[in-house]
This record gives sequence, C-alpha cells and structure tokens, in this order.
Amino acid sequence: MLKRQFDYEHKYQSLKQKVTELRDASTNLDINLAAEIGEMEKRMENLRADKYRQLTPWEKILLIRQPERPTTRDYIEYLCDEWIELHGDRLFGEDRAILTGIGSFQGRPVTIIGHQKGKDTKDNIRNNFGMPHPEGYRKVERMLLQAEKFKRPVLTFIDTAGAYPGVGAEERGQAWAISRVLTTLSALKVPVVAVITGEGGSGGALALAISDRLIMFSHAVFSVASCEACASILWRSLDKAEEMAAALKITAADLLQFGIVDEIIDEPPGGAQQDPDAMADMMGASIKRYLDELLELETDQLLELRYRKLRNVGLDADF
Amino acid sequence: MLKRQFDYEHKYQSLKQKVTELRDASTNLDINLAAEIGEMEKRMENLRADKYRQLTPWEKILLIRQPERPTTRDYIEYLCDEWIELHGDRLFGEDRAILTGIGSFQGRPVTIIGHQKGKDTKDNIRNNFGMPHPEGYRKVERMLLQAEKFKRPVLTFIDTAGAYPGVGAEERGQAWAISRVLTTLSALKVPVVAVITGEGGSGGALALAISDRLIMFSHAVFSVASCEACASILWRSLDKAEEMAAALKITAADLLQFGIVDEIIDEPPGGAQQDPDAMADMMGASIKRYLDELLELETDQLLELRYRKLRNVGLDADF
Amino acid sequence: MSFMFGKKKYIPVKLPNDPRTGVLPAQGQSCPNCGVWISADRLSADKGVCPKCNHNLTLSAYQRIELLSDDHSFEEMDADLAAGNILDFPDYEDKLERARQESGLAEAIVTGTACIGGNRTVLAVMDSSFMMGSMGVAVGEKICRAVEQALQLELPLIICSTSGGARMQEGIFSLMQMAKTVAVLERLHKKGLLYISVLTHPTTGGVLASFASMADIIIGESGALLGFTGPRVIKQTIGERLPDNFQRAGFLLDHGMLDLVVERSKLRDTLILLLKLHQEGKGC
Amino acid sequence: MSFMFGKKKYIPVKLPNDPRTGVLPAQGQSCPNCGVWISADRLSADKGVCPKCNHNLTLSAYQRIELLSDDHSFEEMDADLAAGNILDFPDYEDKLERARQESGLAEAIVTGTACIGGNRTVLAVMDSSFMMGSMGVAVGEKICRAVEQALQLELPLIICSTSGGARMQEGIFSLMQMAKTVAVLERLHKKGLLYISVLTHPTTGGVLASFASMADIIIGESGALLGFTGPRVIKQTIGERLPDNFQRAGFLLDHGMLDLVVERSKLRDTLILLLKLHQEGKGC
Ligand SMILES: [Zn+2]
Ligand SMILES: [Zn+2]
Repeated sequence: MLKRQFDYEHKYQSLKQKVTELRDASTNLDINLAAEIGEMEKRMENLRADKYRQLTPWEKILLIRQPERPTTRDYIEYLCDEWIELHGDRLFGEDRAILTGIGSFQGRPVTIIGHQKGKDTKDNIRNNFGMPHPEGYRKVERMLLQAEKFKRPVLTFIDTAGAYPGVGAEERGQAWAISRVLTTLSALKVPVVAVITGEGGSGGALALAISDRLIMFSHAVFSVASCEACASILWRSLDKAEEMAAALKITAADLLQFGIVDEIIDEPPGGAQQDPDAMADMMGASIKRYLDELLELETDQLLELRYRKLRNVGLDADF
Repeated sequence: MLKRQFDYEHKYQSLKQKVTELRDASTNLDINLAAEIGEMEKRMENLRADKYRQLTPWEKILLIRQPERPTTRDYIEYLCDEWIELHGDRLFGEDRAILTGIGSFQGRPVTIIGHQKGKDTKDNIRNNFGMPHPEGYRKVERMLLQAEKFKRPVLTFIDTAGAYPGVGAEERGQAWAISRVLTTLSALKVPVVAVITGEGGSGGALALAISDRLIMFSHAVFSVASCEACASILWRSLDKAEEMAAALKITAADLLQFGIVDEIIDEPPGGAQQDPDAMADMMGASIKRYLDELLELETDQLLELRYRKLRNVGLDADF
Repeated sequence: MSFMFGKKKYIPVKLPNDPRTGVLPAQGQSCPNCGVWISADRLSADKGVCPKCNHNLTLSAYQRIELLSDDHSFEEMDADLAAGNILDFPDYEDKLERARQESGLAEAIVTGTACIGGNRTVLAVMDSSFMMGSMGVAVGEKICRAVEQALQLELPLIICSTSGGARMQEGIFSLMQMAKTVAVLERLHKKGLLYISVLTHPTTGGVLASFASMADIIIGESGALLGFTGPRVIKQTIGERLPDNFQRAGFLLDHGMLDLVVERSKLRDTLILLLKLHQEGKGC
Repeated sequence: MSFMFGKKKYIPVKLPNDPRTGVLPAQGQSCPNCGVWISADRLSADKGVCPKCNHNLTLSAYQRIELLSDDHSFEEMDADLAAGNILDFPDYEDKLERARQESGLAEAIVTGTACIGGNRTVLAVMDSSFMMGSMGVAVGEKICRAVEQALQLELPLIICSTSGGARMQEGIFSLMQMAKTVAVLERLHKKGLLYISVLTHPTTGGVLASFASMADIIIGESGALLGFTGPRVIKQTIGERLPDNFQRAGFLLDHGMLDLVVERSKLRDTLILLLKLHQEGKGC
C-alpha cells in the first residue's frame, strides 16, 4: 500500500513531548535523570537528523506537500525590503496560482515570479492548489517582458504539482501558454535565478525554471511528471509511485549530479517548514551571489551561456 | 421620421423595367418609340448618376450597409492570384468578424486583414455582423507581427459598424485589444495600405486604419461613433441621426479634405455593389502604386513618415 | 498650426477653496452613493472619500494633482492649449465656453511635471467636469506633449484618466487621437521609460482603448467603472443581463486587465513605491 | 558527448512494401473508426485515409514523408542518433530495443531535408509507433539539429508531430528537451525563417507545450487529438464532463490555437502554397 502521509515529524514531536514529560515527572519526584534524558535527547536528535538525511524520494514528496511548508509569498516577504504584487495577463484573467510582482532585494529592484500554494483550504481553492491555468503563464510572460524592458533581474520560485489539467485550461491553450514562457525565458535579456523550493512538477514547473542559475532546496524534487502518473502509465499501478519516485531520479542530489541544478540549499531536520527564515536567509545569500556574478556579464554573454546550458543539457552524460 | 432604408436603386430598377416593358409593348404594336425611349433612358441614367453623386451622408450609410455590398473576402479573392486564410489568436478564440491571411498580390506576398460581414443571416451570425471581439483584434496583432517578421506588406480592409459591445468583449478586454493593435500598427516595420470599403465605425474600424496610405471608397464613411449613438447622446434623439451624419463630416470627400484619407475611389451609380470587379481593379491599381512607392523607402523613413502623419493629424487645421 | 504653447507657469494648487477645483462644493454635499451629508472640511480632509461608505467622490484634476504630488511641486504645461470647433459642429463653441466657465479649465486635462514622494515625474490628470473628460484634439495633443516631455527629460509618466470617451463634436479628429497618443507612447516604451496609468471613475471608450490601457502598470481606483462600451449601451443593444460588479475595477482585476486596484487613500503611497522600484535616482 | 552524428545518407522511401513503414500492414486492415475493411492497395493509394468515413489512419514517419515530399527528394540526417538509458531506468533498454524492432527506426523522429513542390525545406516527422512518439534526449537533439540545419541553410522548417508527451524513462532529461527545442527555435525565429508545425493525431504533453506550438503557422490534421493533458487524465482527475469534440483539431481551431485544419489529402498542397507565399525562390 502506498504511503500517503509523511508523519515522522509528528510522531517525533510526540516522542519528544513524552521525554519532556518524563523529565518534568522525574524532577517533581526529585529523581535526577538529567544525564540519561540528555543523552536520550541527543540521540533522538541525531537519529532525526539521520532520518532527514536519508529520506526516500517519495518521503521527500510527501514532506514538501505538507501545508506547513512555506510558500513563495513567505519567502518574498522575507527576502524583500519592499515589494508589490502585480496582477493579470491583460488578456483573460488573474491566476492566483502564480504570484508576480516587483521587489527590492538587497536594494536592487527585481521581478519576482513564483507558484503560490494556499495555506488552508479556502486559500488553496483561491490559488487552485498552485496549479496554474494559461492565464497564469501569460501573466508570467507579461512580467518577463517588463523585467526585460526595465533591465530588472528575475527571481522565480518553483512549487507546483504541475499546470492544471482542466477543460478551461485546454480550451485556452495551456500548451501554447507554457511554450511561450519557455521561449521567452530562453532568450530573456536579463539574469534569471530560479529556486525550486518544493514540488517541481513537469512542464508547469519547468516554465519557471529556465534560468541562468538553478537553486534547489534539499528536499525539493523536480520531475518530468508526477510519480503517480508515471507509475500508473508505465507500470499500470498507482501503488508503485514510491518505486517510481526512486527510478525517476528527482531529488536535488540527482539533479546536481546531472548538472541541471547549480546548488543545493540544505533544509534543517523536519524540512524548510521548521525554519523558514533560515531557509530564506541562505537562499537570499545564494541569490545575491549569483546576481552579482550574472550582472557582471554582457547581455550577449549572458544569453550565450544560458543558451549553451539549455542546448547541451544531458549531452555530456555517459550514454 | 428617420429613413431606415435606401431604396432608390430598387425603385430605379423597377422604373427601368417599366421602360423596357414599354419598349417591348410598342415594338409588338409596331409603334416606333425607339428615339423617345432612348432619350428617356439616357435622361434616367443621368439623373441616377446625379443622385449618387449627391447622396447625403446618411444615404451613404444606408447604401453601404446593404447586404449586396461586396465584402473583404470578395475583394481578396479578386485581388490575389492565390491566398490562404489563417485563423486564431492563439489565446482564446477564432473571431470570424475579422478575416486574416496571406495572399499573393501582383506576385508579391502580402498579409491581408479585414472586417468580414456576412452575406446572409446565417453568415452574419457566424461573422457577428462584422463586429469583432477582442480575440479578433488579437488575431490581427499576431498577423501583424508575423508580417513584420517576414517583411510582408500589410493590406487592410475596413468595413465594420464597430467593435462588438457585449459582456464577453468587455470581460476579455476589448479596449486593451484595440489599443495594442493601434500601437503595433503605429510602429510596424512594413508598409501598410488600408482601404475603407464600407462602414468605418469608431475605434473598431480605426484599429485597422492606421496605415501609410489610406484609400476610401466614395460612398464609404469613417466616423468617431455611429451617427445614431452620437444623435442620441448629444441631441437626445435617435431621429436626428441623419442630421448628425452631416454634422460629423464622415464622407470620403470630408476626410480627403482633412488630409486623413489619401485617395478616393469612385463607386459607380448604385455603389460598389453594382460592379465589384471594377472596384477591385481600381483598388488594386492604387494599392500597387502605393506599395511600389512605400517599398522604396528605408524602414526608418517609412516609420518616421507614418509617425509624423499620426502625430500631426488635425494640427494644421484652421482652428 | 494654430495651437498655442502654454507658457510654463507655476500654478499654485489649492483645495477646495480655489474656484478652479470645481467639483467639491464649499458647502459640502451628500454622498451620491449612501446619501450621508459630508461637510466641506471633511471632504477635503478625506480627499473626497465618503467617511461612511468609502465611496470615491469625483475629484477635479487639480484636486487629484494635490492628492498625488508633493506640496507645490506641480508645474503645469500647456495650460491654455484649447480645442477649436474644427468641424464647425453645431453649438460646440457654446458648450466649450460653458465647460470652461464651469470647470475653470481650458480643456479636459491638466498636464505638467510633479514630484511624487521625491520622485520627479510627468503627470497628466483628466477632469470629468470638462465635457465628461472627453478626448478631442487638445486632450490628445496635451497627452502627446506630456509624453514628449517625459521622453526629453527621461522621466516616468503618470496619467490619471477619467473620460466618457471621444469628443464627438470633433468627429474623426477626436478618433484619430487614439492612434496619435499610442504612437507617441510607443516611443516612450521603446526608450525604456515607465508609464503608469491610473484609471479613475469613469474611464471608457476611446481613452481606455488607447493611451489609458497601454501602460506598463495599470491601476484602477477602487470602485471605478472602466470599459470600452458603457454598460447602458451594452444593456440596450444586446439585452444581455450584466454581471454583478460588471466593469468595476475589481471585476477588471479578476479578468486580468489591471495590475492593481487601489483605494484612493493609498494611491499616492502606491505610486511612490512603484516609482521607487523603477527609478534609478531621479529625485526632485 | 557520446552522440553519433548519423552519416547523411540517402534513404529511398518506399510505401508500403518497405518493412520500415510499419504501420499500414501489407494485408490491409479494418478502419479503427468505422470498422470497414480497407485493402492494402487502397490504403496506400488513399494515404491511409479510410475511403468510407474519411478517418486518418496512423502513418509512419516515412509514409508521411512520402506523402508530403517530392519523389526521392528526402535526405535523412542523423538516422542512427539514438537514446541511451541515461537514468538506468528499469527495463528501458528492452523497451527501446522492442521499439526499434517494431518500427525499424532508431528513434521516434525522422529528420532531413526534402523538397516539397519544388521548395527545399528541412522536414522532421515524428512516428508514434516508436514508444508513442515520446520525446527523450534523442528526439530533442534531432529536433535541434534539424532547426540548426534550417538556420545554416536558411531553409523553411516543417515539423510533423505526433507524441504522447515526454519520454518518462528519461526523466528530467526528457523534460529539459522542451526548453532546449524552443531555445533553438527562437534563434530560427529571430533570423526570420519560416517554421510550420503540423500537428497529427495524437499530439499531447511536452511536445505540444514546446516546439510543436511555437510555430509561425500551426496546422492541425483533421480529427487529430491535440492537448496538453490527455482527455482521460482530465476526466479522471477533474471529473468534469468533456465537451463534444474536446481537444480535436476543429475544437482547437475554434479556440484560436490553430491557423488551419487541413485534411490529409490536402496537406501537401497546403504546405506548397504556404511555402510559396513565404519563399523568395529557394528551389530544389
Ligand atoms: Zn457614502
Ligand atoms: Zn473508416
């Protein structure tokens, strides 16, 4: 049976609570177990850290889908001194599954684009669970061209199960909208730094991931399609999603090895949700470093490097 | 009471029929009235020609709204050796109120864009009576950019009561769609020749009329808004539409005098509907002459001239 | 050509005692939305926003300039550039004269340079008390000159629109302003300069279908009616039932046409933030 | 890198006796739409269109090349460029081997130069008999080389797609082909060269969301199913009732996504006309 929830952290916290209770009880009874309990706690913490170091790809997927996971908006608000959200594709609608705006990042104006999941059910319905429609991608397109006009670097945050698979999305040309964003990003005349903070699901994620530098959180994944879909299509069994998650090589470590990702930002035990501010700080430092590098380049050089990166992806792999 | 139909031609043809009957009857009776009847016919024809030379603006409006009036498709098929219609805005829909495609005009590939009214009720419903939605203007935008890419001159044919005033049109940004076409045409790097063949109604017509050369059929009109609307808004009386048609100065002669139109193509008595081929021939000759001139220009020069034309419109008028 | 360049003169903007500010009467007025009586002082303090229902009362151009710009920073351009009766349209001169008397303006738009939170800008503001803010040759020309000023000084441009559409009395010349204004704006765009369009109640017709919708950032003032065709005409011609909130700023935001809907009280701060995020230090 | 450049060799295209043409069996077959039996001769003569119901039967890449191009004009490129098991994905080698045996192709696409009505073009045709026409590294690479060939020779490019989407067995590398193909196509576009995309049944997923929809002119073969997400998945995940004709070529035309829907019998002539209208005399 396929595991559907990653409840390790919850169980760990209960256990920890029990240890605390034990400490309190022993103190009340005037029985000094401080040394033993201290040892126990140290050991627990080490085991927890080990657990998170050894998460399976499927456990990572379950972890990053948890609603406590920080969203794009959380990171933007932490990273930017000031920022303003801008809306709309000027064509059909406003898609709240993608957040766009302009922020001041380390004193430098940047265009910011990211998938936006909800924090609760109501929020998630409003944001369509972070699964964009074509109008979301067309808003992105508009914001990218504006970033180019004003010579603003672009930051993107990727966290989506994928583009929305619905009737309206097909009617309004989901495929057309995505291919345009891919095209525009491939030749955009300003630096683009992308961060996969959670789920990187298929073309809907890729559309925001074309960049000069790609950063990935250590528990984030980036996959050609959902492991569930791949398992049911290739292996005719949804229950094999866990096995598929391993076969597809979707983790940050895999992608770093493949040369697709440039840097991994380590998440604390329990994941980014345990310390969003620390994650944002580390991410901010990386982004700053990359922007400083990229802004040194001439536009032609920047474009040629990005083009080479895209053109040669996978070509030096051994096959 | 406002005249709603221009039935002169119909009545004239009845009268002519009666003269023919008279001739037949007299011949059968062996009474030779040939000379008298010939005189009568000549006089009738002169009076008809006078009538059409002196049409009031309102009569022109009624004349050009007649369903027998040739449409953009008729002219394209006559003017082009070969042509292919292309569809769609790649965003939302296909709007058959605007026809677009590529044709071979005098051996030269051209992009062709025009309002398309229907020939009958069914056709008119399909074409929404030639009143475009935003997707029509966005299709135009797409075709214009493609013309620029392939360095193809653009021909436009204007014949619309206006952009469609409906809920969906507003929801999808009619104003936004029109302003983009105006902008794109104002700076398009290929020659644009426009022909007002019938109704030039407000912004929905203007969107196809921004050009290097503007040709106008002699009974066509080009108006800031429908005379009916202007009369009811300014004079609170729909019945004053006829008077309004005169006050607004909407005829080809007015616009030539204002310097907005470059050339008038004379329609035969009865209007373009009496001899579409002749109209197409004359129009084709003018278009060719203008394209030959415009293709001589450097792109910068072309754009500067078009810009000056737009920038200075009305400024040397005496007021 | 017979346009007169207005001498660039400093126009001290006062609110609302200056007779030129027009719309907010010195005696106060009832809110057209909820009916509550608002005193003149209150109106002035709240920038014409009803303290009870938050409805935005109409502002004159100068009132809005005062609302948005730093004190005494506005320098008007082309103040006396005005329309003539280009078509000899019946009664147009009388109408113009009446509009001038009532509004204290030469035309339906006021243009100039202004500082907004210390950012120098070119600022153009339409005034609906002048023939419903309709766009004729003079309005189009003033827009174009404002854009050209922004181009020349390399300043951001802000246009606050309110308009019933084309000035029908100027016929085809009025229509052509749509093309003329976007053509000059395209030059601004190609030069990489910022243009923010602020759409206020109501903005319709040829103004919305030209310069007002061709901006980098489009802000709708909350509650404003914005559309190509007015709702009455749509209802009449089509007989369709109109959706709730149809053509209101929030509706347009949901339909992807606006970047932001902003309450009047936050408009200045929003502009300041946007200018700051776009500017590389063109202070005043 | 370990790709092998295929020697540019002339491949004589035969229809349908060549074993490499695969799909139309020598014995004839029943129409999958109306069930009528169609003889092999008839199938060949009608280019795989059912004489009774006009249904388009699946064509192999070589069959479509023969359908579209002038006799013996096709010169294949990169014929033996093939995928490897880049992720060590379970059973992928076996699957590839089986696909090669069954289709007679090294990969799911055939690329080369061809004359079409006397117009020289670069022509790429996908083949759904090879792992559903899925796009992995080799398909992406062959597309890119075809585009680069068009760039170098300044020729128009025609790509006929049929694809179930990404080659899942190549994981993230498969996904990246979307970006890679559009990046190189953008160079074609900037150089002002023509690219016509012909979408045939079925074209979905990553192929449609990348190179297949980034063309100057997009033609749908009549009746083809075209979409980002397949209809089965949409129905399952969403539980929405699907509109009639959903995702069929005609549906997409009505929704503005296609320039043209063309019947197979008219496809060649349509391409010839389009090439003629775009070309300045690059004959064969
Ligand atoms: Zn109130
Ligand atoms: Zn059949």
